[in-house]
Amino acid sequence: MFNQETLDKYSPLDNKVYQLMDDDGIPLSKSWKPSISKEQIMQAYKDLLFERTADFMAISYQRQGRMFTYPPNLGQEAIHIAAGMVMQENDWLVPAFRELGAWLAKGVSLREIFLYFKGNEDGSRFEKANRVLPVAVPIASQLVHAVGLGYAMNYQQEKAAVFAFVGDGGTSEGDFHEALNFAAVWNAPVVFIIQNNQFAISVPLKMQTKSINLAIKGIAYAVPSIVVDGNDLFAMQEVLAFARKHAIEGKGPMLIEARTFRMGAHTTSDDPTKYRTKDEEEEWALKDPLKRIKGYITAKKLMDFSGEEAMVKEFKKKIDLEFEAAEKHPEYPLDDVFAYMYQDMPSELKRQKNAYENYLQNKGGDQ
Amino acid sequence: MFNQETLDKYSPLDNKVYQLMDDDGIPLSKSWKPSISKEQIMQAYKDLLFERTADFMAISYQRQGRMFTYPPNLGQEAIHIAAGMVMQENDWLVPAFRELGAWLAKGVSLREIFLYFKGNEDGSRFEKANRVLPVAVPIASQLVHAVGLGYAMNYQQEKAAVFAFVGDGGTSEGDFHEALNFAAVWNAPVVFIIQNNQFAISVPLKMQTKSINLAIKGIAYAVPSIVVDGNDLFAMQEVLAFARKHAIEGKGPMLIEARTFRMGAHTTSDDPTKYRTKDEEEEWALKDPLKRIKGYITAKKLMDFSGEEAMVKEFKKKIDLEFEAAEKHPEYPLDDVFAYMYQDMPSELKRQKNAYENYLQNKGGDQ
Amino acid sequence: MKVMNMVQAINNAMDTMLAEDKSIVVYGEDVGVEGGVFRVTEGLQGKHGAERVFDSPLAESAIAGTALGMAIAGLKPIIEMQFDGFSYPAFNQILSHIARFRNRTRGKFTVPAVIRIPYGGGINALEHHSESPEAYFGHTPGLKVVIPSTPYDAKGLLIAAIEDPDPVIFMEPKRIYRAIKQEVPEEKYSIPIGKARVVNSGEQLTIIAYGAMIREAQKAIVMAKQKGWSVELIDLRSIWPIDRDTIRESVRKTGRVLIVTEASQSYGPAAELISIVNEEAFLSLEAPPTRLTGFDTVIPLPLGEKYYIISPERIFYEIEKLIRY
Amino acid sequence: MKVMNMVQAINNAMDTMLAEDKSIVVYGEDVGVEGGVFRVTEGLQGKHGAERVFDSPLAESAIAGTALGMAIAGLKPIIEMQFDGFSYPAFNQILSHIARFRNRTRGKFTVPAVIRIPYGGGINALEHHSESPEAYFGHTPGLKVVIPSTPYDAKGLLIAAIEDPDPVIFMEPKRIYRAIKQEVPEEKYSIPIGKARVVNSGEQLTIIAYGAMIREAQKAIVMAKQKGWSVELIDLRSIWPIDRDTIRESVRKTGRVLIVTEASQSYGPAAELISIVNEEAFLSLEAPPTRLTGFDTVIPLPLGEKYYIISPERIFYEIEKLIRY
Ligand SMILES: Cc1ncc(C[n+]2csc(CCOP(=O)(O)OP(=O)(O)O)c2C)c(N)n1
Ligand SMILES: Cc1ncc(C[n+]2csc(CCOP(=O)(O)OP(=O)(O)O)c2C)c(N)n1
Ligand SMILES: [Mg+2]
Ligand SMILES: [Mg+2]
Repeated sequence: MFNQETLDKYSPLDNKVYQLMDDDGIPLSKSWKPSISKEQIMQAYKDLLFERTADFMAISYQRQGRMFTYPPNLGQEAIHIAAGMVMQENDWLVPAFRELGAWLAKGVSLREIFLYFKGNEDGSRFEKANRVLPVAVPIASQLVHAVGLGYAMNYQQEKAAVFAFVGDGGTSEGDFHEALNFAAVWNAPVVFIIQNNQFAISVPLKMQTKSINLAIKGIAYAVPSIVVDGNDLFAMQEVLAFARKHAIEGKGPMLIEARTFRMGAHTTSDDPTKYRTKDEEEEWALKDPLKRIKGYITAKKLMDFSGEEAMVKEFKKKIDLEFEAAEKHPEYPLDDVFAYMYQDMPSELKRQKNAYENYLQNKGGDQ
Repeated sequence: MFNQETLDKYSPLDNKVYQLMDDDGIPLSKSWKPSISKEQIMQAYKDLLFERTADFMAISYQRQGRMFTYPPNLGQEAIHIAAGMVMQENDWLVPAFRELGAWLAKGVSLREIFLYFKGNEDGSRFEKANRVLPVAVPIASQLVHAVGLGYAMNYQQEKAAVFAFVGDGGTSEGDFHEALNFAAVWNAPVVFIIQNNQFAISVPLKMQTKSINLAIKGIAYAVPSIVVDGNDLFAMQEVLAFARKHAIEGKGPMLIEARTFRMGAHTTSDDPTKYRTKDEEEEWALKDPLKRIKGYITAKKLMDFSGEEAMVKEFKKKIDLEFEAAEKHPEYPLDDVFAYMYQDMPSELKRQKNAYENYLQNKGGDQ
Repeated sequence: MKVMNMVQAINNAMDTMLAEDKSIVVYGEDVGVEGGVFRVTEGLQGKHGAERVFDSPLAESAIAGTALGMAIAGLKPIIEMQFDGFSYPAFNQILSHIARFRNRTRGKFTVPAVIRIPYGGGINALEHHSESPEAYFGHTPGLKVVIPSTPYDAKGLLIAAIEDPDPVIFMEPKRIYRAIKQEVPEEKYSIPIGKARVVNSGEQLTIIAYGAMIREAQKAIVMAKQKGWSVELIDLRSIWPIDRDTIRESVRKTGRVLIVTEASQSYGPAAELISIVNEEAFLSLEAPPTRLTGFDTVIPLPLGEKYYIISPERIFYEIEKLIRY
Repeated sequence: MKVMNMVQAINNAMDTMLAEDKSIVVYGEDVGVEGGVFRVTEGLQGKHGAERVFDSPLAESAIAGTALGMAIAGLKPIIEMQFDGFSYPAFNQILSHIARFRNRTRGKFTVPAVIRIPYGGGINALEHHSESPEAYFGHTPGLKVVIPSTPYDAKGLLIAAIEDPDPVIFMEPKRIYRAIKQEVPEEKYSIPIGKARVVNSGEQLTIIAYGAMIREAQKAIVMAKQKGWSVELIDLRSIWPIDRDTIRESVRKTGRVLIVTEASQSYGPAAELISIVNEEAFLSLEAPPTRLTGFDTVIPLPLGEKYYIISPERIFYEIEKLIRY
């Protein structure tokens, strides 16, 4: 199991990837045993399958014109599911925008996620989820928020960690740098997770940075850092669990590069064939995180997958219900444009709202 | 002499300082020989003494109320003089604001520097100096300019390097990160020099970052980096000369942490006794770069210093002349507020200028 | 002549200038291989090489700041901010440096760079993809700020921006990127920066607008015409400098003025235009100069956007109020 | 009552609130040990501890962004941007996040942070140390922007800002930090944000100003009084929201209005005020509402600053023109 000793021996300069299973889900070491129970493994498999199903459905809703832009998670789910297993109720989740499974694990409903991507801020209210920040669109800007949360956890003497996500592209932004540095200086309990999916829209990693990996960037701040196989659910789970412990024990931030691949498009308006090869895609398909966890389960004979089709059907029904609930969400009222800008609506906003209402009232039938 | 092999063997992770002389100017290794001539050493000593004298004079002009804020260079001069020796006519100098000797070496006149700190933009026109950017006040923002210059040097196939300065505090800004990363990806011929003078105004280095040194930050970008004794003129000269060669040979950027100490105040409006101890100051006084180069010269019997007083007198006269020239600079005309905003003054600016001129004309005698 | 939409016209302008002037480089996020998320730079890398048209790492402050360095060294960078809302990380570089280097160095160093920014709402986008930040730039001395409303203008103004010796913020109303098709000459031409265009001449009221609002205003004017009202429409084209002459002439004639901008109201672009109207035509005013603008709110996500974005109906409603004043 | 200058009043406000509310933290560059470059936070670290009053690394984007995180977690951060010109690197965090988190999350997460910014010219400073960026903030939905002109107001407004459930940009006219001394209560009091103050009542003309310009306007009004002219002076105090009621009432009475701001002209704060005057009192106007502002130039270095900064004489000159209109 990943522990302090493993970390102490690890250096990102060696450019090694922390990995527990091979591409087929067979453990690399005979002596290794999962640190999670069989039930948890089965649950993780189901959650991953659910995320993937929801993701596919989302894309198809989008294609049907029932939703706007949507960023697919395909291929990166193990990271999200592992984070979901590790995060506790009082931990904070600070997402970028491609962490579907992690949001769900924290209690965000699919209905809300769909609602958000349909274009309604109500989808970011997260009625039942605590301590989840909304999608952060401006790349890397969320990382400094995470550090502020971390400072507050220390200040309030709460034993809680902050899980902050960013993409490989995001590591180029100034806010990435400032966040890591502040987190280190403040000893903030933040677990930074880079989802290195090899691309920032069309820009490949090698045009993003010259460094041999992204975990290496932690050295600049004296933040312990590690490259993990992001498609290896076990490896991710172990490292994240360790990082959480590290954080809440007052040992400060960690930086985790989860190496993965965006198997789908950047968003539903993107066409990856413009900038990457089929070969590359096929190579990474071999490392599909779902395939790998299924390989493990099969090898260990934990279950057979005869029920999978039925389960997916079940999932789809549930997902459809959530989507329909999002579609049935009340019409966006004019009020909502103004109501949430400030706690008490300033008279200037009332004035502007009134003017609009007067227009609506007076424009009559002919326009 | 510092060469590729020295660099290859060096790792900032070891936290070693590249240093050639001890605190008294005695070479640390018997086999080491300066790579610059005696004449150059003597000239460097004189330049350093000149910088220091000009700096003291500047502070006294400021105290006399003849100049506004001024940032003293005391203790950091070896870095500037070494850079001055290394930079060639076609190299670019991208200063922060505490590099007096380097500006002078590139041909900026003291008159201009005084004029600038007296509060006139004319001081940044640099009439005889080529390829020197003006003082950059917003911390670290200049570093990305340097990278743009570097890109242009590559694009135009010029064999020229860009020498870009920043302080220890400046390494915390996002622009530091973005600049280093862009420089690496673009293989830009930029020599980044961090003047680590231990403080950012009142904030000590240990509150600025948790990393053991600042050169280490180069690892994040695969930019070769090194900690150099910034008060050791020889060490600085060797490393900078190497970095320039590295750059113009197409090997890309380097990052040099010049470890030094700001012996004076942050600016003439700062009082360091509020935030640092006498002990600290006295410890660093032992490493005074002027003292050390004089120690070397004395040990090697290159000259005696009997003429120093006369030389300083000479310097003072010259400096006074430059200052007086700055004081005699024509009064700031109204035109200059408007004339340089655009190449052709837009009619809107003409209108605003006219309105002001009308006011001047019409206000009459009684107001 | 070839018929082009605005994307094609802008692409063509860059293509034309890249071919003519070797000092021009084009870069930003995804502008190289991908040809830009709106395909505005499509094909340019293939034609002019990856040293001249290329992807940068994902960092707007550096994109802007390096452009300044390049410009000082004699290049003419055209950079892209991928969306309006992502120009904010570059503000310090734009406001503190790009806008000021000429003045700071008394003309020794200049920054003939162009910063392209697709802007504005109406495309059903995520947050930060629908902003109208032109007032921030307009309030920043040292910049010129240009916004075309047609493919023809887009090409001519972009070429003028590229040839301008000073930095130009070139804002592209993404909502009409592909909405208007027009004959656009394939050869080089330019339209002077700072000159407004009278789109429609009229007698009773002046509408001042720019960008995507021109098309909406035109629709409203058709409606007004049915009522027998004669409305003049000025396309500002340049947000700074502003063509006071054209505004003055028009408002002195009509006595009534309506400013239409998508940007939010307080301290927004419309306020400046109202001030200019007061300064230039106070005595001619027969009704209060009026502004129809975005609210002082964040522009809502797609499902709420309809309230925020100004429709021809709302413009017509204000026209009517002003005419009947 | 104790006599305080503005630095002392602001310090006292923070001291008072730090003592009362353990969720308040104060940080920024040099605000801890040093007590701030203007000594505004002097003594606070000693009194309230280094966990509550502290120096941060040198990075404005992170200073602002971490404040958002803290605020969401229940703290009340008061952060300092060391000078006006150094708030620009924090723009993305302020504009895209701090101003919007409440709206984005439909009220779930709120940002009761205060961003203190010493601003404005007149102190013979280097470049970037004399800026008036209030219009950038005023144009940003989701922020409140407050500017005091006296020690008394400074304390009362800062306490209101700290207690405000939404983010407040608190801009401090550094030029008058120590210029005005006034009796200031040592106990807690607050002044509502959004309410202007009539500094001087008069009949013939209304001057609207704020910050350091109030004192200059007062001097001009003394000059005007000698001519027998009666001038009303409104201290806006709050840049957003703007107190339309006070403006309306005054301009309807006087019919003449002069706006005085140090910020540059185009798309600047004065334009908004002129628009409001048009909207609220068009029919009462007897002369064109006029603005006296900084130029559309970078504020010059100290030796040229005299041209840019508005003197009582220039205000008087405009008063005279308006009165004689
Ligand atoms: C500040 C900023 N600049 C540009 C964009 C436009 N944009 C959206 S996603 C993206 C690429 C992000 O790449 P990465 O960080 O690797 O995350 P991924 O999409 O691969 O998950 C870009 C450039 C943005 N959202 N924010
Ligand atoms: C963006 C920005 N923030 C704040 C300041 C104010 N300031 C001027 S110098 C300074 C400290 C700089 O420290 P360092 O980089 O170590 O350089 P040094 O002064 O020690 O040479 C600060 C905070 C500034 N000039 N620019
Ligand atoms: Mg990516
Ligand atoms: Mg320093």
